[in-house]
Amino acid sequence: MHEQQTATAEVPEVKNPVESLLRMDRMPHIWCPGCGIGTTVNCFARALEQSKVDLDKTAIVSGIGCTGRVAGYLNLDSFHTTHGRAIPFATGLKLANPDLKIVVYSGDGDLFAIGGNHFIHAARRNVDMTVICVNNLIYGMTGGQVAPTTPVTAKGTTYPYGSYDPPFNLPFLADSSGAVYVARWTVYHVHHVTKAIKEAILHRGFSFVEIISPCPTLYSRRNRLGDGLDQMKFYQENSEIRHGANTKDVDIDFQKKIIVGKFVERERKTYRQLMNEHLTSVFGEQYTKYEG
Amino acid sequence: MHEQQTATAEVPEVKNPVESLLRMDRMPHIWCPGCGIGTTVNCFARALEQSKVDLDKTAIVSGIGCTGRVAGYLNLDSFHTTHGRAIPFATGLKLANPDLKIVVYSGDGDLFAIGGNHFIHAARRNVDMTVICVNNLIYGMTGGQVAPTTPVTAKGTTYPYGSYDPPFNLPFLADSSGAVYVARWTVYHVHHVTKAIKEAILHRGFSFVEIISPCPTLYSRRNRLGDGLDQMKFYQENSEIRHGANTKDVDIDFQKKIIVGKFVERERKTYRQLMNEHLTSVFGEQYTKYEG
Amino acid sequence: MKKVQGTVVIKADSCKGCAFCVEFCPTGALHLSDSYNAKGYRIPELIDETKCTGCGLCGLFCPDFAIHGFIIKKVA
Amino acid sequence: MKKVQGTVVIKADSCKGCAFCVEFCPTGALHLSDSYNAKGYRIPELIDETKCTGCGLCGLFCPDFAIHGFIIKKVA
Amino acid sequence: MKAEKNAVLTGAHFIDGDHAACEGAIAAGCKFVAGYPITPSTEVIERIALRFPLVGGVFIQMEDEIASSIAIQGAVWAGKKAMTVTSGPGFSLMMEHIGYAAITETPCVFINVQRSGPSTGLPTLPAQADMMQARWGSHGDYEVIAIVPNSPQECFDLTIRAFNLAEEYRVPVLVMMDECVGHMTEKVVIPEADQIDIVERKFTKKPPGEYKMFETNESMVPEMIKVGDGYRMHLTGLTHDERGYPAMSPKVQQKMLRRLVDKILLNEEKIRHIEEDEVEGADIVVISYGITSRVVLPAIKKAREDGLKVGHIRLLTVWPFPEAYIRDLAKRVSAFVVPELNLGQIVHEVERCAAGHAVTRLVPHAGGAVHEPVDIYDAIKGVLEHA
Amino acid sequence: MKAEKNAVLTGAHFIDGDHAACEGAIAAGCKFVAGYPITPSTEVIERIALRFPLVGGVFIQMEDEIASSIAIQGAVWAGKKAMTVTSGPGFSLMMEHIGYAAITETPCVFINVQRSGPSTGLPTLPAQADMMQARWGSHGDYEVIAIVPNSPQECFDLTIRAFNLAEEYRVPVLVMMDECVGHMTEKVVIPEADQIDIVERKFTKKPPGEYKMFETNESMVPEMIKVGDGYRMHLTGLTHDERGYPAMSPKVQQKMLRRLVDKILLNEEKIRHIEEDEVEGADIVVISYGITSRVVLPAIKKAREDGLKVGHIRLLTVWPFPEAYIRDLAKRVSAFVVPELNLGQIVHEVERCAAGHAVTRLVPHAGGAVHEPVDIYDAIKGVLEHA
Amino acid sequence: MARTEVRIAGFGGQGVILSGYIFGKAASLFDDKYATLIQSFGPEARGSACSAQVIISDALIDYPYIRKPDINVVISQEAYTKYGNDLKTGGILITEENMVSVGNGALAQYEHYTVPATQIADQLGRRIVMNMVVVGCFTAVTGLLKKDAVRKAVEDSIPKGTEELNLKAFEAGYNHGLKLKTERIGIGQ
Amino acid sequence: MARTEVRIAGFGGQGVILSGYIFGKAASLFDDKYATLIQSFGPEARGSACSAQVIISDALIDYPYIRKPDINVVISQEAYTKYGNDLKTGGILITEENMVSVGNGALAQYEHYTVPATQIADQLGRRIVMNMVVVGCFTAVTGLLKKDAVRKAVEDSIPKGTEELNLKAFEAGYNHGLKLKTERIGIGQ
Ligand SMILES: Cc1ncc(C[n+]2csc(CCOP(=O)(O)OP(=O)(O)O)c2C)c(N)n1
Ligand SMILES: Cc1ncc(C[n+]2csc(CCOP(=O)(O)OP(=O)(O)O)c2C)c(N)n1
Ligand code: SF4
Ligand code: SF4
Ligand code: SF4
Ligand code: SF4
Ligand code: SF4
Ligand code: SF4
Ligand SMILES: [Mg+2]
Ligand SMILES: [Mg+2]
Repeated sequence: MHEQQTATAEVPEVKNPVESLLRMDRMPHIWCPGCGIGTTVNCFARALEQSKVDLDKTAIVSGIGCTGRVAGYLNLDSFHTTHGRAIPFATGLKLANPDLKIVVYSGDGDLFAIGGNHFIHAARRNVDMTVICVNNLIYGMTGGQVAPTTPVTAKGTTYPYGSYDPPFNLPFLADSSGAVYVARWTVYHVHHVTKAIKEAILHRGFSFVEIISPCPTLYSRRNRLGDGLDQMKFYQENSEIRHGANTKDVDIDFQKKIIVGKFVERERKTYRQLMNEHLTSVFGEQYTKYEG
Repeated sequence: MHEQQTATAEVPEVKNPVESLLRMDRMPHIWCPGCGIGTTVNCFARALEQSKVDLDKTAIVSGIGCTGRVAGYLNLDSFHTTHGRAIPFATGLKLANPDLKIVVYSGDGDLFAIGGNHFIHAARRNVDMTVICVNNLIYGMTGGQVAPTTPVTAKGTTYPYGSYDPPFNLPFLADSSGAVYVARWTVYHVHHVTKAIKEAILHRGFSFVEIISPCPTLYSRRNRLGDGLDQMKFYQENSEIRHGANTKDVDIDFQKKIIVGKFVERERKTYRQLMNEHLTSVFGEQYTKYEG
Repeated sequence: MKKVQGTVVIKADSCKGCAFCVEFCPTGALHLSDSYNAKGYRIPELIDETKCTGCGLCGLFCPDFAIHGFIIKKVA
Repeated sequence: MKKVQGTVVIKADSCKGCAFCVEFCPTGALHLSDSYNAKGYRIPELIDETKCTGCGLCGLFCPDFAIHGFIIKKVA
Repeated sequence: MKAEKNAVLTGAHFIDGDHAACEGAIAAGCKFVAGYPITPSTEVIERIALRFPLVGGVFIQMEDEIASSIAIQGAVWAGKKAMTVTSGPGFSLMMEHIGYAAITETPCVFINVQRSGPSTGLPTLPAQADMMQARWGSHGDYEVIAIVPNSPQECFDLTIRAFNLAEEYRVPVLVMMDECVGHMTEKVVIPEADQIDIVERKFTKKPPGEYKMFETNESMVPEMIKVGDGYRMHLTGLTHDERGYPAMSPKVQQKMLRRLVDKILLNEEKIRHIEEDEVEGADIVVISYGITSRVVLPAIKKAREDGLKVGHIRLLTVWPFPEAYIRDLAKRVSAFVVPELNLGQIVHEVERCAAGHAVTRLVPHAGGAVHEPVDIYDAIKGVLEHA
Repeated sequence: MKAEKNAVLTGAHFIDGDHAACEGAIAAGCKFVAGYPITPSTEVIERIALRFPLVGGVFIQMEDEIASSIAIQGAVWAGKKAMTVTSGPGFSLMMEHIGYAAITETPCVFINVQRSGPSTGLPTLPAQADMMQARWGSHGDYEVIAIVPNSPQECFDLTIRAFNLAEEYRVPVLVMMDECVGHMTEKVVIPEADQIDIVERKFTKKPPGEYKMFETNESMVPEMIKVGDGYRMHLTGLTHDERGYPAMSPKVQQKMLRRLVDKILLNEEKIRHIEEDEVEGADIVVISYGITSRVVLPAIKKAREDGLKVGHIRLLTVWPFPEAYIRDLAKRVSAFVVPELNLGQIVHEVERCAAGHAVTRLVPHAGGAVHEPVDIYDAIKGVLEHA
Repeated sequence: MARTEVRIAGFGGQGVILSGYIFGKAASLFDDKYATLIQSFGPEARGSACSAQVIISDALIDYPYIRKPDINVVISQEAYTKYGNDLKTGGILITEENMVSVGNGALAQYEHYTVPATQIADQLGRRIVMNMVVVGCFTAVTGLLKKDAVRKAVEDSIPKGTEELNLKAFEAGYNHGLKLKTERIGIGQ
Repeated sequence: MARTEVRIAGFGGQGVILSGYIFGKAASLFDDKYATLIQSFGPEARGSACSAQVIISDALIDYPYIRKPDINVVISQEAYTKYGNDLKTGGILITEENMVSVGNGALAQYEHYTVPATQIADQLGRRIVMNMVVVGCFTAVTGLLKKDAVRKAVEDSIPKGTEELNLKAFEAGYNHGLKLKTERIGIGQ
């Protein structure tokens, strides 16, 4: 109703391409001004489109958090589960219907604090799914507590004098647990993010895309880093693309250089492949896969 | 009462050195014939003695499992907690009284299945404790189900046709999570185990010793690998000592070569050091450490 | 130089004034206008219609799905 | 050659006959005897007292804390 | 619908309760089991692991019970029937996800083979001390169905019933076995597949545009869909409206919660599963469930021989509690005797519903064994003396 | 013992319930807090994190609630007073460790700021629907103490009481706040340190050889020790004997469990914390707790103005339930009206104890807000009409 | 004074909650009254409408939420849309002059004051103290709380070093309010 | 036949549970009786004493545990120490001849049979079938179950390919038992 058409009159009505993937009846979304989560959704939408997967057979699973709300805004079969449990839910979904494409889309706290065990186990098993982590280095939804990704010295409400709790190096953890595709980008890298998500979705097995993202309301404000745009510019200036970097070397320090790139890309049989091959070798014809 | 003195009469009564560290009133223990857990206790007892730590200030924390019973047999302040939760219990113990030496002693399932998240988080934080994992490649206490360490094709009751669930590489996981000392030995390597435990205890920070151990009753029997002694001989013949090996390369395959050695030894400040230094830098004199 | 002519559609109501679009438009075609929307945010507008190539980057950046750019005609 | 003379003490009741001690005694001083303990396990014994160096390895290996070796005298 | 022929192990078997429950699940059409070993329930998943490759099911041993209890819900939304199996400590870890299943109305089955607690307790010995936990263990208000078998045969039969009720009411159904029943081996007769009634999932016939996730008619139970069918569904553990979208208001909460609770409580009579023995005309009625319902029998027999008019009610479904039934009965008898392998759980409900009309006497037991029948006998004999 | 001077923030403050609870904990001598953020409880740990470096406490944000709820128990055995703080979903995850604290008799405090459920529900809105979970949420039999404040001032006062009771009875004490009280800012008066009574841990005076972990006298509460004092203690969640060693028999179970339960239930009268208002001579008694105990006041006032004889009982300690008290009262009044921010929890206990002597009427509320006083008023007016 | 219900509504970052906090603190710590402050939480509130509810009373406050405010302070347009009209008849409505356009609806049933708080704050040099201007205005027009008590509460609630600026803003608001009040009395009765 | 309580006790690995299983199966599947088998579990049992309890009855079995067995089968010394003496007066005690020494206690109150099961099994070539010898002996001396039913249960319960050996062991045990029984009848009555 307040729609303001800046474009000239003769312009054909072209829809924002992300809209077909959104539940427009749920807009506006809850995210703050300058929050990076919405931008990742743009990238995700394009990646999904480019990957040509069947959208009716694509499910998205989120945990709880600001990022956890992504599932609810996407016009796909979508699940807003419990805090930290998106991955085991997705494991059930995938194993019960192998035809589905499964994307887990959640926050750094959700996936790596309370959910850390599920992450490493699903990676170990190589369950075929893509995990997208919007890493804003903080707990957004609950109001800015430190996450296991918060850089040392950065402030969160639970470490108000600055954190002294050393964070995970997520790509290294993913790598050591067995993920077959591991990439990190920042929200500034919209094209790279899009490409990485597309590659991750098309790469069979457990793939992981970490997206460093601004949380202006909580992380940036408390740490006097300006607004979302300031963080975006920081990413622009301080990211170093280093494809194939040893995941050991990609730690993130407070407001220091961020190594981004595609770090791991390898082939491993998925849990389901292993299962089917093994049980076929044991039972031959008798083995009854499910029709799922 | 059935005590059989094979030694000649003139022999002075020399006590088994492990006994002073055992609750003899709880012997005999529950472990099966040929089970390796008892042997690790011998090594632990010697290591503790050699390390000269104050035994009255040493606490041992176990989870649940056959190995979890270790705490109950050791004549130290000892805790038999809940399944998977030895590490967070130990974290509370250590942070609340920094003068204590803390050893977590538990099984592979306990520490890495249900307890995996606590392991990686405590390693990340570098809480000063030593984690000893008796890795028998199986769930002993509950009767031989696969663990996240069970090699592919090995049988467990829950993967009765052979496992197709790829296991963790524990040293790699420990390394990527931030452990400062990481070693793996088998129960056959009694001297190395002793030394590793001693080093781990004396190395400040989160240290990890994996001990591959026979479970004749469940793992070996179901997999037709003979008894405990057969497994010990297998370790003898198939272990390769490779100190400083890249933890990436130390996967364990079913009845294949086992790479053992000291893989990681590095310095990182402990959680408590970081905390005290940081808060002192913020508050100076005003910072009140606890008297713990 | 410029091969195509583009433009943008802005949903002023959705905009939260983050200026991502403005900052990262490769041709500098946008600026934050002086008008506020109902929520009190300054919304972007095209400074110069001819600068826009319709590359769509503004829409890819916009976290509020409030803007999108597209090509309206080829310029020979 | 042998500089010391050792021996072992065995708690027959605790032994579970795993033979770790026998197998890994560096001097082959032990063997599993033909006598069973109350639980039905064959227990080890010294084959030859003079072979034992009291190195204690049997005790380090024994998962049941049922044996331990020690030095009784130096042999010049 | 009838059971799938090639999945049902028709015939007479000498198997334990855990194995029987496994066969019940398979007969009921269960195709996905996620579990984590724990005594004394492990035999259920061990047998599942043996049998599933031959009947088209997938078993996965998850990293813990939390993962197991949510993985099954993923599988349900992929269109499968699914369950998980555990015992006390694992059951405690599943509490959050019982709540999630309740609010999302995800039909699924939880088997809890009760052992003696609290905490690690006596892992290999029986108790019935998770009965209140089954009803109240997750935060917030909700209702579940809990059923309690007393023999391997019933482990088979009632596990099928559990799956059927789960589909009928879209609710988590808890099979509250105990170590004694789980580890007891008896004859179990498995009928022909075509003799076994199976409740199919009620998938909607509405097309995507018209269907709403939580729209209901009088039945109070919404129709289901599954992932991949083009409905682009959304499911959330937040308070949600008929579309399944989060709607953060007390009004929506009231509407949603009321239906979640009413669909069970108002159907209590239909769900009710009770066995009565000589209840009409009884002075004293023994109320029992699970293994205890066998242990009371010698005591009741003896008391009857003494001339007492003793009736017996066996609750095969404990939750929803047969409130109306007990209220009514309380007016016609003098006393209830309630033996439980706990220090007093279901007896609270009995006493509440007795409302002073009938004396209510607990016969407690700390667990680790079953009652001595003589203790129950003494309670029957004594209940009216001090009343 | 009195509180530590430099820890107590003496004076009048305008703070919310969460912050007040934090100050209560600090005043009570709490020196270790492990927590995991969750609305609406997070403010408690946030303030702890701010305050602890200055009062010699250690706060750690753990990886989840499971870890938090066991880390505090480690800290207790290291000799500290410790607590964790959470809300519904996190509380569900803590259930296993409430049982562990109960069986190991580890004194510790759990704060649960109740929000509306089940599952994620309405995270920022109040409810009182975890009340039964507080009592029954872990597997097996056990007893806890649960206390319920209705204002920031009480959040302060009762958190101190919680720590004191935990030490007195060696039991986990649950402070069952709710979102409304937690997020409500009011005046809180913090007395001088020397006006605050603190129960110290009862460390044994016996030397290592003589001391047994779980030996008790009539008090039923064993003396404690701590790690590092040379006792070489052993603690287990298995059923254990007086030495603390696992002892796997029904007999030991009976002895251990009976004491765990009796040390609370037989001391109920001592633990009891009730406020009465015009109960003598009342026809109708309103029973309330927590925020609801404020919401009922206008309704009661109005009903009294109408000439009804309405009494009011406020339960500041809900568990152990004041069974004897209510049983006795039921005989002297005509009706109980029980408003709760749930669909019926504590009302079950009231109704049970009323035993038909007094009509018992629930005034339910699905949560997300508090009652309209008029609904409570209507219930008071109507309760005797259809009785 | 009986129970008085106050709502302050605006959007995140405007200092709405702090304003409510100051009223409550003034009443309960410095003015011998009871006060209960409740803030509306909710993830839906991120960056959009937010509000504080303050109840001030001479007696213990039982029911803790406001039903129909006696006083409504509105400082954003969105908040006005949401809350502008649920005031008690005869209640006091205070709006920010430049942020809120009340349209030409009939506001006759309210005692309506507008305060150009943003403008005044800008003149003082920092827009961030806009809320203190509002607090001052509130104090003057409602007369609910002693001026001194509110001043003290302001001093007690703001970051150290900012006292002067904040108190200036408070006084400016107060003076503006006093003027309005006087005018109104002139006009109204 | 009323309720008959049987205990089989030995140590892990001796096939104690399987023996109990065979009795129960024979009774309930092949002999028109009711049977309930319960095995003692417990971590404490790892590698040491273990036992199976079987109740066999013509009627539905209510109380599922045994109180005082009518029949006690004991095949290890440790088990004998633990369970040897809690048999009902007049009950049947079967012990393995070489594994169990009953001492020279007064066993007069029991009907006592010994079977050199290990020896017989060794003669058959595999000690592992010792338990089948015991099962056979039990069948003969107790007369509780039809021989055919037990044979069928044996066939039905053992790994495929081992039928011949197991049945041989069963028969050997049965014959031994029959001999003892005959002798006893000769002696006793
Ligand atoms: C069991 C449980 N514990 C805690 C919470 C509270 N909680 C909700 S979201 C969240 C963390 C969110 O952080 P993150 O995953 O990084 O997501 P973000 O909001 O930053 O996108 C927490 C702790 C919860 N909902 N459930
Ligand atoms: C919450 C919970 N889940 C499951 C169990 C059952 N359980 C006890 S020990 C164990 C695994 C033991 O394996 P491991 O840690 O490898 O120890 P081991 O016995 O092999 O030494 C399990 C699953 C439990 N006690 N608690
Ligand atoms: S709080 Fe942070 S992460 Fe959450 S919506 Fe706002 S900016 Fe984004
Ligand atoms: S079951 Fe395995 S791990 Fe456990 S005591 Fe026996 S041999 Fe050892
Ligand atoms: S479409 Fe491209 S050129 Fe046009 S405004 Fe957007 S970013 Fe700039
Ligand atoms: S990126 Fe979107 S929200 Fe941000 S200023 Fe541009 S249009 Fe507005
Ligand atoms: S002490 Fe050494 S030499 Fe002697 S028996 Fe033992 S291992 Fe052999
Ligand atoms: S190692 Fe120990 S248990 Fe094994 S045979 Fe030797 S003495 Fe016996
Ligand atoms: Mg985050
Ligand atoms: Mg193991």
